[in-house]
Amino acid sequence: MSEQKNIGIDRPSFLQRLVKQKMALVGGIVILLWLLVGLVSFFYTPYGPNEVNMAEKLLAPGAGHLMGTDNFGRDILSRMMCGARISLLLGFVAVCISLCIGIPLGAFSGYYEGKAGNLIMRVMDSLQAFPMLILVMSISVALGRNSFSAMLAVGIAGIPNFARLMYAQTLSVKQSAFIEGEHAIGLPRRDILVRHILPNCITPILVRLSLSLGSAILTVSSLSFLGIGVQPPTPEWGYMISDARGYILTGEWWMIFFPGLAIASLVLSFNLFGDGLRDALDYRTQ
Amino acid sequence: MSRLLEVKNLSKFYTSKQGFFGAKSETVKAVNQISFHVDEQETLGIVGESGCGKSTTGRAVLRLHEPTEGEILYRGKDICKLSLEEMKPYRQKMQIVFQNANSALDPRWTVEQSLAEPIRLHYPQISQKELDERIDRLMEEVGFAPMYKKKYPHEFSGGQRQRIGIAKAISVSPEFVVCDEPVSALDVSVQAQVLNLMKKLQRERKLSYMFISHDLSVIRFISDRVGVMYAGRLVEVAETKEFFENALHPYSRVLMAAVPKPVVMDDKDELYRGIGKIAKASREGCPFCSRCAQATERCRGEMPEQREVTEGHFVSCHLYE
Amino acid sequence: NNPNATTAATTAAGESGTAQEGGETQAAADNTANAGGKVLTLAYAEGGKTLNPTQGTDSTSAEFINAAYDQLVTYGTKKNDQGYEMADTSDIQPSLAKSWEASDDGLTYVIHLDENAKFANGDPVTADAVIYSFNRIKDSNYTGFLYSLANIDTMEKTDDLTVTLKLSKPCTIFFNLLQMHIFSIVNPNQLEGMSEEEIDTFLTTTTVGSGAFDIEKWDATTEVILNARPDYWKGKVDLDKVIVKIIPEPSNRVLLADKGDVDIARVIPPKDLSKLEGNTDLDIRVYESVSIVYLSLNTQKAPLDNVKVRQALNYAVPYDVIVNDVMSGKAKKLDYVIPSAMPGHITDTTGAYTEDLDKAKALLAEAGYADGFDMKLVISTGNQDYEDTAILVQAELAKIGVNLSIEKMERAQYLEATRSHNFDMAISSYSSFVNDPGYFFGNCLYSQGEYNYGSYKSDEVDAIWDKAESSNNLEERYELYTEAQKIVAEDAPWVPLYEKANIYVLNKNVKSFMYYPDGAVRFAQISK
Amino acid sequence: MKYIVKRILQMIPSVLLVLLITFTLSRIVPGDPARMMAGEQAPEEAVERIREEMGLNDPIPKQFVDYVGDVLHGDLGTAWHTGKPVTYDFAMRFPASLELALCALLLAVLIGIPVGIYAASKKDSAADHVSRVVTLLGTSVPVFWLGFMLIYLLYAKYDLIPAPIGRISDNIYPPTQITGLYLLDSLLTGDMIAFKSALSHILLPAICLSFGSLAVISRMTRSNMIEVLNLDYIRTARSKGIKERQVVGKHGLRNILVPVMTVIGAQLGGLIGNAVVVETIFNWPGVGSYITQSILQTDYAPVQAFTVVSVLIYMAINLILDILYAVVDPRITYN
Amino acid sequence: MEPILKVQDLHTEITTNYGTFEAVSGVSFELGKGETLGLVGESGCGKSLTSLSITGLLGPKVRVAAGEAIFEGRDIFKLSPKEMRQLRGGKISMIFQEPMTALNPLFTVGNQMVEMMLPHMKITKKEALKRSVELLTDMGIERPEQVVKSYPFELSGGMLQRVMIAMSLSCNPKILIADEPTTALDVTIQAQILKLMNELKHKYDTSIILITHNLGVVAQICDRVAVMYFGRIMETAPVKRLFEQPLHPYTKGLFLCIPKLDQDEDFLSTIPGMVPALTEKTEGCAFAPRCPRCTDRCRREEPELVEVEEGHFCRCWGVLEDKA
Ligand SMILES: Nc1ncnc2c1ncn2[C@@H]1O[C@H](COP(=O)(O)OP(=O)(O)OP(=O)(O)O)[C@@H](O)[C@H]1O
Ligand SMILES: Nc1ncnc2c1ncn2[C@@H]1O[C@H](COP(=O)(O)OP(=O)(O)OP(=O)(O)O)[C@@H](O)[C@H]1O
Ligand SMILES: [Mg+2]
Ligand SMILES: [Mg+2]
Ligand code: NI
Repeated sequence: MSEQKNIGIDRPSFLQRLVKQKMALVGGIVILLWLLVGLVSFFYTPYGPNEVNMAEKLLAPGAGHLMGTDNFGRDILSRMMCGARISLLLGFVAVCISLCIGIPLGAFSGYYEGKAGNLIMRVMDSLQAFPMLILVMSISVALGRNSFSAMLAVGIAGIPNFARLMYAQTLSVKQSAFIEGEHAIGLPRRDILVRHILPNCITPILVRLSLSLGSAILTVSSLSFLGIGVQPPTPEWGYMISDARGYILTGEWWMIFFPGLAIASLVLSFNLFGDGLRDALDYRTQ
Repeated sequence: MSRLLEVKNLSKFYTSKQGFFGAKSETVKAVNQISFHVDEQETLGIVGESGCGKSTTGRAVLRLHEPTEGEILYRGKDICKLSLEEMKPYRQKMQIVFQNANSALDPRWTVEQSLAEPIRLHYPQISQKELDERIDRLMEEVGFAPMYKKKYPHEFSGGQRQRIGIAKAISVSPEFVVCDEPVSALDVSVQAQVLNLMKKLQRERKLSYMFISHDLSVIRFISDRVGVMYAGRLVEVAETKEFFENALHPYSRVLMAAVPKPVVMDDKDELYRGIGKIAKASREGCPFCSRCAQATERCRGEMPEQREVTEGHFVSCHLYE
Repeated sequence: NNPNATTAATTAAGESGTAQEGGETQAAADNTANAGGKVLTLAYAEGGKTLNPTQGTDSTSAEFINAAYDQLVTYGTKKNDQGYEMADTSDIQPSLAKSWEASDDGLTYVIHLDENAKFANGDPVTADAVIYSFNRIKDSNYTGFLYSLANIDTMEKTDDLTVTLKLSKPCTIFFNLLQMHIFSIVNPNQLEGMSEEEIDTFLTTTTVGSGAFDIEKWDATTEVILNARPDYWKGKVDLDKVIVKIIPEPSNRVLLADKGDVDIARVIPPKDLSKLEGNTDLDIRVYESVSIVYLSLNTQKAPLDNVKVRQALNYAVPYDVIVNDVMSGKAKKLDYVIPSAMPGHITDTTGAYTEDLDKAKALLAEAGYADGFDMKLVISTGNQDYEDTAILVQAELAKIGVNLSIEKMERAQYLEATRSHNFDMAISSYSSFVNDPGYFFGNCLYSQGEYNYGSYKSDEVDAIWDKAESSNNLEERYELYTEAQKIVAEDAPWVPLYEKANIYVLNKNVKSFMYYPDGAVRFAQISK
Repeated sequence: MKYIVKRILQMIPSVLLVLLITFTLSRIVPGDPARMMAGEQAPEEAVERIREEMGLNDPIPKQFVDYVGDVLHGDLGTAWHTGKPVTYDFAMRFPASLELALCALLLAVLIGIPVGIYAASKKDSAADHVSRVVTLLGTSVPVFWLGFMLIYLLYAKYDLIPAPIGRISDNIYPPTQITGLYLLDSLLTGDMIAFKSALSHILLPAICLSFGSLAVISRMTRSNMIEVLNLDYIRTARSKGIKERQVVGKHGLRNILVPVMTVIGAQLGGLIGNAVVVETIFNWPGVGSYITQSILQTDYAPVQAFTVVSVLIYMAINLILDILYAVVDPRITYN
Repeated sequence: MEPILKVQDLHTEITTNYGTFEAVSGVSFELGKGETLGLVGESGCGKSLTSLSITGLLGPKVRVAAGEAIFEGRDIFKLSPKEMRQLRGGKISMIFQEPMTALNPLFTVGNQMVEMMLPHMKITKKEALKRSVELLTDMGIERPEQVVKSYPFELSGGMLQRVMIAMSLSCNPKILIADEPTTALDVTIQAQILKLMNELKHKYDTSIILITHNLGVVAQICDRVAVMYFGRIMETAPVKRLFEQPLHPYTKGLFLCIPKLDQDEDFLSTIPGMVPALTEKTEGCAFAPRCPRCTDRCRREEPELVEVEEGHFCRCWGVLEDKA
C-alpha cells in the first residue's frame, strides 16, 4: 500500500503518539522518578547511606525508617535512593560504551561490506555466541572487582547487540532509493553514511537503547549479587540483595524486598518505555 | 542533433556469492551486450517486461552499479574508466529519477534540505541567498508554491513526491536524466500531470531522457525513440512512430498485442490472438526463441546480431537479414 | 555395596556414572536409600580440593582423607568446660602404630606397627608403606614444609612392622604432626608402576588407605558419599553411610539444619545461630579454635610506619560491636595475638587494647595526624564476616578522621597483594596448622615469617623467637612468648580482632561427636 | 551433508577467536593460580615449582599454542578447586544442567508460544495487555531475587516443596541411568517415586529459569504473529471460509516458526547465563553452579572450558536450527 | 434480470487512534447473474474496502457501519460468523492482486487448494486433490500434477494467478470477486489471464466483480462498469455505453488522462487538483473542487446516484440538469 493512502496530512507528531502509548508513559514517568530520586540523593537522603548505627539494626519498616534498616542499622530508604543513581549511572555508562563502539563498527561493516567489515561482524558473532552473563563475569573478574570494570564488562558484552542492529539497519537503509540518489548526485560515501544512513537508523537504536539500559542495569545488579560488581559498602541494589539474602529466613524481608522491587520497577520501566517507543515509531502499527 | 551518450556492448552480471568461501556462485546476466545511444534533447524510451534488465541498464549507465564490461561514452568520453573524483562533474550532468517516490527522498530531511544538498555539493561557492532563490525557483518549476519546501516528504502525496524527486534530479542542471519508471506507481490522473511536467522540463531545460517504463502508452507519449529489452538484451530500437507502426521483432509485436486497449470489442474471444505461449527466456541462442512462433533452429543456437534494417531502426532477429 | 573393589571411590577420571550404577541394584528393589542403614547427612559450604594426602591442605579435604586413611597415631579424648568431648592434643594414642619408643634426647623414635592393620584391599600395613608414604610427603610441593617441621633426618625399616625415625634436632610437636591427615599411610602396592605425576593425579580422586570409609563419590561442588567399610581393621564403625551435601549458600545450610534435613551443618553464619538456637531438635556446639582474625597494618608505609598511628587504630576499632553483632557473640575478642586454644595464650586481659576513641584521637594528634588520613582496606572474597567487619571498622574509623575505602578482592588477588606487602591495611585471618606458639610466631610475626604481611620487624621479638625455638622446655617457651606478645601489643603491627569459634549445628540424633582443634570432623567417631 | 561440513569448517575461525578471548581473559586475571593450587600456606618455593609445572613461566604465545593444542586433544585442563579434570567435572554435571535447561525451555516454549499467539489474535484486548505486562516483568525481575522469594515462600514459609538442594531427595535413589536426565530415566524405568521426587526438585528452578525466556518467546511470538496476521495470504486463507483457529494455527503458526525458532535458539545463551545464577541459588548440581564457584574462586580452567563448550553448543544449535529452517520453510535450501 | 447480489447504501468506517472516518460512503450496486461488473477508480477510492466489506474480511479497526448486501435473499451483513464462513469461499470467492504474496509460501499449492474445498464440499482429501489437478488443467497449466506439488515460490506470477483463479473457482462460487488480479503482472501475462477469465466466465457461469484501475482491462472483460471516487460510486453504465458516452466529468477526465497508443500527443489533459484525504470533511459533491463545470449547487449539495438512461446511473448535478 502506498504511503499516500495514509490518512496523512494531520498525522500526529511523534510525541503525541508516544503519549498515546499509556504503558510507555507510565514507564517514562517511573524512569524520570527514579532519575529524580537519584539526583535528590546527591543532596538529601533521610540518613547517610553508609551511616552505621548498630543500635537501630534490623528495624522493620516504620515511622523512623520508612523501609526499615539493615544489619548495620543503615537506613534502607537512603541506600535505595543512592542505589538509584548508581544503577542508572552504571547502566547508562555501560550502554554508552556498547553504543559508542557498536554503532560505528556496525555502520562501517554494513556500509562498506568489504573484508574488514566481514571480519568485524564475525568477531561480533563470536562474541555473541558467549553466554552473556559468563562473558560479563569473566571480563569483570579479569579487570578487577569494582564498579568500573563491571560497567566496562557489561558495555563490552553489549557491543555486538548494537553492532549487529546497526549492521542490519545500514544494510536495509542502504537499499533505499534515496541513498542511490545521493550516489547519483556524487555525494561522498562518508557523507552519505553520516548524513543519511546514520540518522535513518536512529529509531530502532533508540528502542534498543531503552531496552539495553534495562538489561544492563539487570546485569550489573546480577554481577553485584554474585559479588563481582561493586565494592562494599556501595549501596548498589544487587549488592544490597546479596547482602540481605541471609536475612530472609529470619524474617527481615524488607532488606531483600525493596531493592528487588527497585530493580524490577526500573528495568520494567525501561522495557515498557522501549516497547512504547517502538510502537510509537512504527508506522505499521498505526 | 549531436550524440550525448553512446553505450557500447554494455553488460552487467550479478554474481550472488554463497557460502563463506564463496565456493558457489551463480551469475545473473541482468544486462547482456547492449548498445544504444541517446542524442541531445532526445528521449529514449526503454520497454520490457519485469526483470528484463531495464533498471540495471539505467543504473549501469550512471555507474551506480559498476558495469561488468562495455563502454559508456558521454560526449565521447568513456566514463567507465574515470576515478570517483573525476566522475564528479559527470554526476552533475547525469541524474536519475526513481520509480518509488516514497523512498526516493530522505524521510528525515525537509524538501528544502534535500534540494539544497546537491546544489551545495556541486556549487560550493553559492551563497545562501542564491541557494534559497534557486530552491524557490525549482519548487515553482515543478508546480509548488515555495512555502512547501519546509515540509517533509511524508506530508506529500505520491504524485507530489515524484515531482519533488524530479526537482531534486534537475536541481544541479543536468543534461541527461535516467527516469526509472517514474510514473508506474501513480494513478492515471496523477501520471498525466507528471508526464506533462517532464515534457515541459525537457523542453525548457533541453534535457535528454532515458525513460524506462513497461507501459507502452506512456512510452509512446514521451519518447522520441523506443528500445525494447528482453532478458537482458536490447532486441529492437526505432523511432517512436516507426516502432508503433512497424514493429519488427516478434517480441515487440507480442507486447503491442498484449496491451489492453480501452476500446470495447464485441467478440472477446478474438482477444490477444498474437500473444502465444509464455515461457522462460532461452539461455542459448536468441532468448526469445522459446516463445517465438517463427523461431528456427538457427534462433535456438545463435544469438542474432543487432542490425540496422531501415535507417535508425535496429533489430536483433534472424528474420531480418 | 562393592566390597571387593580396592576402593569404591568412583571418582577415577573419565569413569562417570559409577555412582548411579551403585544405586541401580538397590533401586530396583526399593527406592528408599535409607532402608536399614545409618546415614549421616551433612551440609558443607565446599567439598574440599583433593583426596591426595600430600596435597590436601584445607580442612574439608582433611576430613575425607581422614575418613579413608589412617595415620600412625591419633589424639585421645577429654571433656571441655561445656562437657563436650574433644580431642586432647597432649594425649597421643596409638593408631596404625601400636606402640613407640623415644630416645631421651628426643632424636630417635622406634615405631611398632599394629600387625592387624590392613589396607582396604587387604594388604597389611608395613614399614615399607610408612617409609614410602613419608617420602612422598617429603617430596611434595604442597606439604613438604610440614615434613621438614618434623625434623626427620633418616627413616629406617627395622623389620616389616618396625620403623626407626632419626631426627636432626628435637621436635616438640613431633606426634602432633604425625597425627595430621598429611601423614596418612598409603598403600604403595596400589601405586606400583605409576610415575610420580600419575600417582598424584590418581590419588587426587582415589584413596588407597586403611581408613574406616570407602569414598563412593567425591564431587567437590555437589556431594560426597562415603560408605563405612565392613572389614575395617579396627572394626566397622557405627555409621553405614555418610552423605556430605555441598551447599555454598549459607542461608540454605541454615534452612536445612533448621528443618532437620541434615544432621550436621558447618560454616553457619553466627547471626543465624540465634534462629537455630530456638530449635529444640538441634544441638549447637561452639568450640574455641586457633583461627584468628586481625587487621594487618603495613608497617613500612606512611602513616602506618608510625607506631602512634598504629596504636591509635588499635584504640579505634569497635571490638565489642564486631564480636556481638557481626559474630553474634559466637567469637571471642582477641586480646593478645595468641588465641585461647593455643598454648601461650595470655588469660589476663588487663593492658590489652579496648575501644577508646579519645585516646585514639590523642595518639593521632601526637603523631601529627589530627585531621586523619585516607587509606585502603583490603579484604578477600569468600567470607561475609570479613566484609561486615570491614564496614564496621570503616564506620568507626571515620569518627577519628580516618577514611577507609574498602577494596574487596578475589582470594588469589588478595593473597598476591598481601604476600607482596602491597596494601595499607588488610583483614587477615590465620589458622595455625600446628597448635604451637613458636610455629605461629615464626610464621606471622618473625621478621622473616612467611605470613608477616605487614613487614613487622622487631629485633626483640626476633631474638625471643630464636631463643624459644632452641629451647626444649615447654614452660620456658610459653613464658618467652608471653613476653613477645606484650612487645607486639606495644608495637601494634596488628589490630587483633577476634578468635573465631568453630561452630557445628548438630541434630540431636547425632551422638558421640568429637571436636578436633583443626576443626575437621572425624566421621569414624560419630554414631547415630 | 556437504553443507554441514562446510558450516563446521566455517566455525573454526570463530572457535579460535573464542579460544583467544577466553585465553586472554584468563591471563589478565589478577592473582596467581599456582598459589591457589599450592594452598594458601604453602611456601614460596613450592608455588614456584607448581608454576613451572603448569607452564605459567613460558612466554604467552607459547602458552596459547599449548592451550589450543590441549583443547584440540580434548584436554580442557584441571580445576584446582575440585581437583579433577574439567572434562570429568563437566560430564558429571552436564545431565543435571541439561535437564534443567530443557525443562525451563520446555516450559518457556509450551507456555510462551500459546500465550503469544493468543495475545496476537486478541490484540489490544485486556488479555493482551495483561500478558504483555507479565511477560515484560519476566525480563525485568532479577532472577536471583525471584529465586529467593520463591524459596522463602514455598520452602521456608509454607513447606510446599522439598529442600532446594540437588535433583532428588537424599532418601531416594536416583533412577537407573539411561540418559542421565532423572525425569526421563525414571519415566523410562517406571520408577514413580523417583519421578515424583525429581519433579518436585526441578519445578522451582525450572520456573525461575524459564521466566525470562518465556517472556521473550511469548513477546516474539506475539509480534511476529501480529505481523503475519496482516499479510496477504492470511487474508486469502480467511477468504476460503476456513475456521479462524485453522487460519492462525496452520497458516500463521507455520510462518512464525522460523523467527520463533531463532529466538528460542538465542534464548539458550541467556538460559546458560541465568542458569549460573539459578543453579547457585537452588544448589542444582549442574555446570552453572560449578562455574559460579570457579569464577568466584578464580579457577580459570573450568571457566575457559565452559565458555568454549557453550560457544560450541551455541554454534551447534544454530547449525541445527538452520537445518530445521529448511524443513519448515521450503524456500530455504542448502546445497 | 434478477440480481444475484444487491448492495444498498454501504458505509464502511475506519477507526484509527485519531478518529473515525468513512472510507466507503453510500455505495450501492447490483450484480446480475453471469454478469461481470467492473469497479474502477483511482488508488484509495475504496474499491478494495467495498469488496472486503461484502466478504466480511475487514480488518480489526474497520467495520461496516450501515447498509445491506442481499445475497440469496439474506443480508450478508447480518449473518453469524459461521454462516459467513460458509459463504466465503463456498458461494463468494476472491482473487487478490499480488499472487506472490496471496499464497502461503510454506504450503504446497495443492495443499492450499484442498484446504479451500474441504469445508465447503463433501469431498475427501484425495478427491479434492484430484479436482485441483482438473481445475489446473482447465486453467491451461501444463503438467498440473507437478504444479500441485510445488511451493508458490517455485512458480511464476502468471502461474500463481492461475492457481488462484482455479482455487477460487473450485467450489463453484456464485460470485467471484477479483481485486486487481492482473495489476502486478506483465502485460503479456495479464493478457493471458484476461483471456482465460473471459473463457471461464461462461464455462463456470459465475458473476464477477472485477476491481481495477486500468480502463483497458475493463473494456476487455466487463459487462458493466461502476466508477468510484472518494468512497462513492459516481457513474454506472454498461461498458460499451460508458466508453462511448461517459457522462460524469470525472469519468470523462479519466479517459482523457490516458496516453493514446495510436497517436502522437504533446500534452495530456489532466484533472486538476488532488484527491481529498478521507479524513477531510467534504460538503456537496466530492468531485466539486476538481470539476471543470462545478456550480454553487455542486459545492453545497451532494447529488444522488440517478438513473439517467436505462442502466446508466450518474451522480452529478450538471448531468441531471442537462437531462432535465
Ligand atoms: N543487486 C542485484 N543482485 C543480483 N541480481 C540482481 C540485482 N539487481 C537486479 N538483479 C537481477 O537482474 C535482473 C534484471 O533486474 P532489473 O531490476 O534491471 O529489471 P527491470 O527490468 O528493472 O524489472 P522491473 O520492471 O521489475 O523493475 C533481474 O533478474 C534481477 O533479479
Ligand atoms: N485497515 C485500514 N486502516 C486504515 N485505513 C485503511 C484501512 N484499509 C483501508 N484504509 C484506507 O481506506 C481507503 C480506501 O482503501 P481501499 O483499499 O479500499 O482502496 P482501493 O480503492 O482498493 O485502492 P488501491 O487501488 O490502492 O487498492 C484508503 O485511503 C486506505 O488508506
Ligand atoms: Mg526496474
Ligand atoms: Mg485495493
Ligand atoms: Ni499501495
